[in-house]
Amino acid sequence: MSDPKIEGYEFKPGFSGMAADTASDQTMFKGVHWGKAMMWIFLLSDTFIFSCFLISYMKGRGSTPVEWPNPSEVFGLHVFGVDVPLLLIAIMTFVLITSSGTMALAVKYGYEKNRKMCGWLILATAIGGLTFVGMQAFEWSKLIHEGVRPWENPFGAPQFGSFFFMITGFHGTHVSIGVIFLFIYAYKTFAGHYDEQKRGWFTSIRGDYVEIEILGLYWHFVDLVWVFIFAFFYLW
Amino acid sequence: MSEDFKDSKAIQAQSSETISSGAGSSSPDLDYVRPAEVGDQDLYHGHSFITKWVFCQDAKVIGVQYFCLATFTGIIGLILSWLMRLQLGYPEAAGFMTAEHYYQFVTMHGMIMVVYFLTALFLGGFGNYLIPLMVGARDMVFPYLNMVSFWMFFVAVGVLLASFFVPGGPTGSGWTLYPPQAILEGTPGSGMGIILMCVSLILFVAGFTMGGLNYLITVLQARTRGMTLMRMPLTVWGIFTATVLAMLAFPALLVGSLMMMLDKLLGTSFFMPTILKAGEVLEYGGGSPILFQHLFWFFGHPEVYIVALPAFGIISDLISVHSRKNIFGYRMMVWAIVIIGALSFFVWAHHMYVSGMNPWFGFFFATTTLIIAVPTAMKVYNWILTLWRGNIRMNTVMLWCLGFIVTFVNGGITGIFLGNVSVDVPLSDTYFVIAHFHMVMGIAPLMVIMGAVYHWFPLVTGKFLSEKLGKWHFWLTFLGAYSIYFPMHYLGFIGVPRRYFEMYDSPYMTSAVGMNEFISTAAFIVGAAQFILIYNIIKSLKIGKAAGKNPWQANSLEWLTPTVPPEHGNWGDRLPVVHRWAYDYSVPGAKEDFITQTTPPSEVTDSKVEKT
Amino acid sequence: MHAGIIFFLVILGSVLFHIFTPWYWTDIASNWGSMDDTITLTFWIGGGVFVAVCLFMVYCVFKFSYKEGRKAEYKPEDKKLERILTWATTLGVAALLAPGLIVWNQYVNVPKNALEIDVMAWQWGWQYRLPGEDGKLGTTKIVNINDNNPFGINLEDSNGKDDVMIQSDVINLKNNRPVKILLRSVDVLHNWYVPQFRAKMDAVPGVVTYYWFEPNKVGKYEVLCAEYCGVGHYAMRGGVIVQSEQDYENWLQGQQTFSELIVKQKKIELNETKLVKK
Amino acid sequence: MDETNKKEQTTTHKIGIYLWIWGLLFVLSFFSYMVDWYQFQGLLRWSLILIFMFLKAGLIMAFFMHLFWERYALVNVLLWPMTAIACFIFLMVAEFKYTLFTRLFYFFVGG
Repeated sequence: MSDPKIEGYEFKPGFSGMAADTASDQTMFKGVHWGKAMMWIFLLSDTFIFSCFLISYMKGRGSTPVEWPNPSEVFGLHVFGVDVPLLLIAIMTFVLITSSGTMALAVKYGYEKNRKMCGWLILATAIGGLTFVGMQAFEWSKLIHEGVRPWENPFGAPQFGSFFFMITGFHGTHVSIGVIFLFIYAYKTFAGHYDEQKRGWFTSIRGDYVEIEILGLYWHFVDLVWVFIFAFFYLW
Repeated sequence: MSEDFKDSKAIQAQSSETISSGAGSSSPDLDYVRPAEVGDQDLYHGHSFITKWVFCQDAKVIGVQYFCLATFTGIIGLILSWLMRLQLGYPEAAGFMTAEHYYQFVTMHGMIMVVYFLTALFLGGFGNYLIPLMVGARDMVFPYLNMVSFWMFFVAVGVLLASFFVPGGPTGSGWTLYPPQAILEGTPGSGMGIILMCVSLILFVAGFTMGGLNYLITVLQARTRGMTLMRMPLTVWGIFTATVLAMLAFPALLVGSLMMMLDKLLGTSFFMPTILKAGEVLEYGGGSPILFQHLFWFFGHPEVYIVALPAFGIISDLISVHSRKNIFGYRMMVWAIVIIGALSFFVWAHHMYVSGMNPWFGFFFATTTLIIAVPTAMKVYNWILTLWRGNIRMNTVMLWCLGFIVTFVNGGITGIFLGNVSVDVPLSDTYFVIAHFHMVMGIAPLMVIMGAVYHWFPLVTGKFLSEKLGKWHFWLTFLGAYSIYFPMHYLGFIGVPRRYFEMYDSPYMTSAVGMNEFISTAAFIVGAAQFILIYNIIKSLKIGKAAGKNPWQANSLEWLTPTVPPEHGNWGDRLPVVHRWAYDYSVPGAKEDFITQTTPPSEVTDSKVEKT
Repeated sequence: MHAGIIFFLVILGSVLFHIFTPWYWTDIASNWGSMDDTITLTFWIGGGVFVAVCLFMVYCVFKFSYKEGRKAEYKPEDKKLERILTWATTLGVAALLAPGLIVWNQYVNVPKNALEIDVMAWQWGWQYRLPGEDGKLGTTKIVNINDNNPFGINLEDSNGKDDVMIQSDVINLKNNRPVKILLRSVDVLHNWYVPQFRAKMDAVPGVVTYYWFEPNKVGKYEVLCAEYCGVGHYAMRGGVIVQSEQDYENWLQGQQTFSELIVKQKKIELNETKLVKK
Repeated sequence: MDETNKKEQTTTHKIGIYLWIWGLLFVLSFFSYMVDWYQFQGLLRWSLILIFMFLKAGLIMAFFMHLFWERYALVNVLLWPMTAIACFIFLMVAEFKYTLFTRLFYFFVGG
């Protein structure tokens, strides 16, 4: 967020600020909560995981002489007698973006210590995520029904199925973990754990609304990854 | 629960102080350090045996746990290497060993030593113990996560060792686990063995990520007052940069393992092209084995530096302390560590010059690889220039340092052979490679580990290790290891390929039988010599000389705790305040030949300190 | 003191070992003498640095061993010295890199007149295929491989008909004629490596890799597999016979082409069916 | 862990900015869907996909994840490692082209 005030330390903007922050004592990321910094670094590491997946996908798709199925057709839906390309994926994208928006607002209200609003928004995010996972399950079952398997694919290169299930599966796992935590955090918000700084169940860390932002970072990251998967897997 | 946190209030008082602890000094301005940004960390203090020693959240205990478990797996790796050398040197005595066994031992030895021994020991062991102490933190920033990290590592080791007992035994695909052979019949342990290996690696990566986040955030966000990045001891820099590499490189290993597991279990074809096996075409097709190699080495090369950089850092500190001289060119050393770390992500395919990848990559990777040689060479120069005009204590620690310099320079130079693309062609996949990487990332880091053990043992236990035993240990290890790996390069020149179970019928190989016997004998001695250390530790714990505070007259914070060995929370009531870098040794004008990091400038006004 | 002496002896021993070693590379039998030259160059520069650094270290041990009351020099940095060392190292590294890249450039660019040889690797053995009179190898597919078509040549590819098939692990080469080794594998990674030729490359299933060399010494050589390929790796040998043009032609005459093989197989099959009918 | 920051309560951003970004994301997603709907092909398709993708990713990171308001120290730490990924991508493009070439040449085309 905007620069905090730190006693005895003058904030400089831009790159000179970066140099000053880096050269200063105690902290490099001024005013950034430990947990938030940790989540950022974790997301960086996770980015490398997804990058490796997508790079493998690129290499696999690029080097197979067998024809790659047209995703626009494979993922199309037949509704009301019309073939709509990528309809389900489009809806999934909108659902995930919606939940990302509610999460961003939840973070905002969390910092404003608006317990009710924050809790409801987290709950909405969780439900959005759940919807996404549900739709993904539907999509998987549809493809499996059509004969796509991790090891084979009636539409062309067998790698299509392999990469599809692996990458969306890994992303779906991220979403599911996120949903579980969103529900827990929604409960903790409503129960007022962040207002009264109640200690965490396992970690015994004092509760604080910054945890909402940390979870928010994770959730936005899941959305971010979907943006890339949507572009590279479904549109390309 | 509440009494577990009882100290926290007392400790918190310090965050409201604004002026440094140099009370009563003549000029407070000189000693001014700006106040703490963040309140004091409140720690969970365990009371029961379990919370204190088993599921412990104290980074120091976790460090020791990591150290012990890594050493345990390391001993298994050592025994495996004995068995391999027995086969290579005295095949008639190793009649019980089949080729399957041999390849399983090769694989497990490699994987254990690189990942489960060296990485875990340097980052998990030394990192956990030293980072909070050296940057002046009370503990790692997330002690609970840190504890889970160790227990994940524990499970990973368990899964790895379990693979010795499954049908088919552990995987025998070489530590690089190259598909297709890793998951096909014809390679030992291609069933359960390789699956357990992949599972174990994934667990290790997950566990390590938890620990790694802790190390990074502790260094970045939890330093004490006055501790800037450029005042940190190089040990912290080395471990920190290595952790950054680990966080960014392990994902590739995780992805590679996962995809290989899917190839094995679900029959996907990520890495599997069409394969004809025993006259039958398998149900794979279209995959690319080279993709795995890229993923593996995208992890594997940074992994080399994950092992090397902490060693670089630690050795710098040891040399500096024991030659009573500041490390020469500290800033250059820091930048060299950072540049080596950054470049290590752009050189991975120098392991793949003859792998059949796009041949034009050779130009790119040879260039980037040799660029890395420059900062590495600068580090070597700075180590020996630190010795120059020093006041060198020739104790066991220093011997290990000197041994490190010899073996590291030797291994570094042979690295230039292998990194330079066309020089690599005749030498790759021969014993030259084995000799090279054992010298540079086996023996050299081992020298550092040993030096570090002798150096920090008084801190951890309050007792000195026996110098006499230490010298025996050093000379047997150094001379033995050098005589294993130095002649081994020449086996590579002859052209003896690696991973050969036996090849005594080849015409030029017969000339090297004697050498193999010699190497094996040396290997047995070196391995046995390591038990001197274990004996030394046990003996010194019982009847060792008491060390007292700061026995080496070092400057860095870990020696300046109120109690030795440091307690949970490290610093008692009050966090230390840092006024200078960790290398103010033999400053002209100072009374003693060291000025600790916490000494305020007003106390040493006479000394001519150049860098702070 | 003793430590310094022992370290000195280790350095001295290393140098002496290198000078007097009976174990050194085998006599070269191909055009890749330039690789040996780059190794030698690296040896001189690298070995020089190794000896210099270690001797400097030993000198420091002798000269600056601990003396009570002596104070070490205090000099955090020496910009000039560091700059000189950086540039000197950079120069040295560049001097090593440049010839390496030049040789690699030769290695990846195959001369026009090179004879192509298809080396097919499997667990655990080799077999070879030469282009016939058209000078072109036929395309292959692993799924085509059977007893009648041991190389999996595509039957519709006319280039493959006259390919010479050598179902043996020994291949004959013409002296002083560059060969382009095309490597393929039907199962796992392998590497066709003759120490005397210096060159090597992995055989990777699913793709075809290549390298080239020019044998220049008549003789018989052992082929080793240099990439780990399962339990039989150490026993996966082959052979190369480098011979004069005349001997080579004689040998080549005795080999079978793919179409001959098919004809022969058909005859056998016909005979078999006749036998069955009888 | 209890970081009783002496800094003042962080000021939050106006709700308008979130709604704006939210709306933009919907619009961009709709556009990228339209790329498929109208079946643009070739270079146009790729560049449109990439532009929309990076715009969306940038908006999420900059505003939803607050990177726009973070200090450069954090932003740079997060973005520089991407050069390693970029290098990996770049080289793997060269690699898959080479693999595909040898496969087509030696297994299909010949000559």
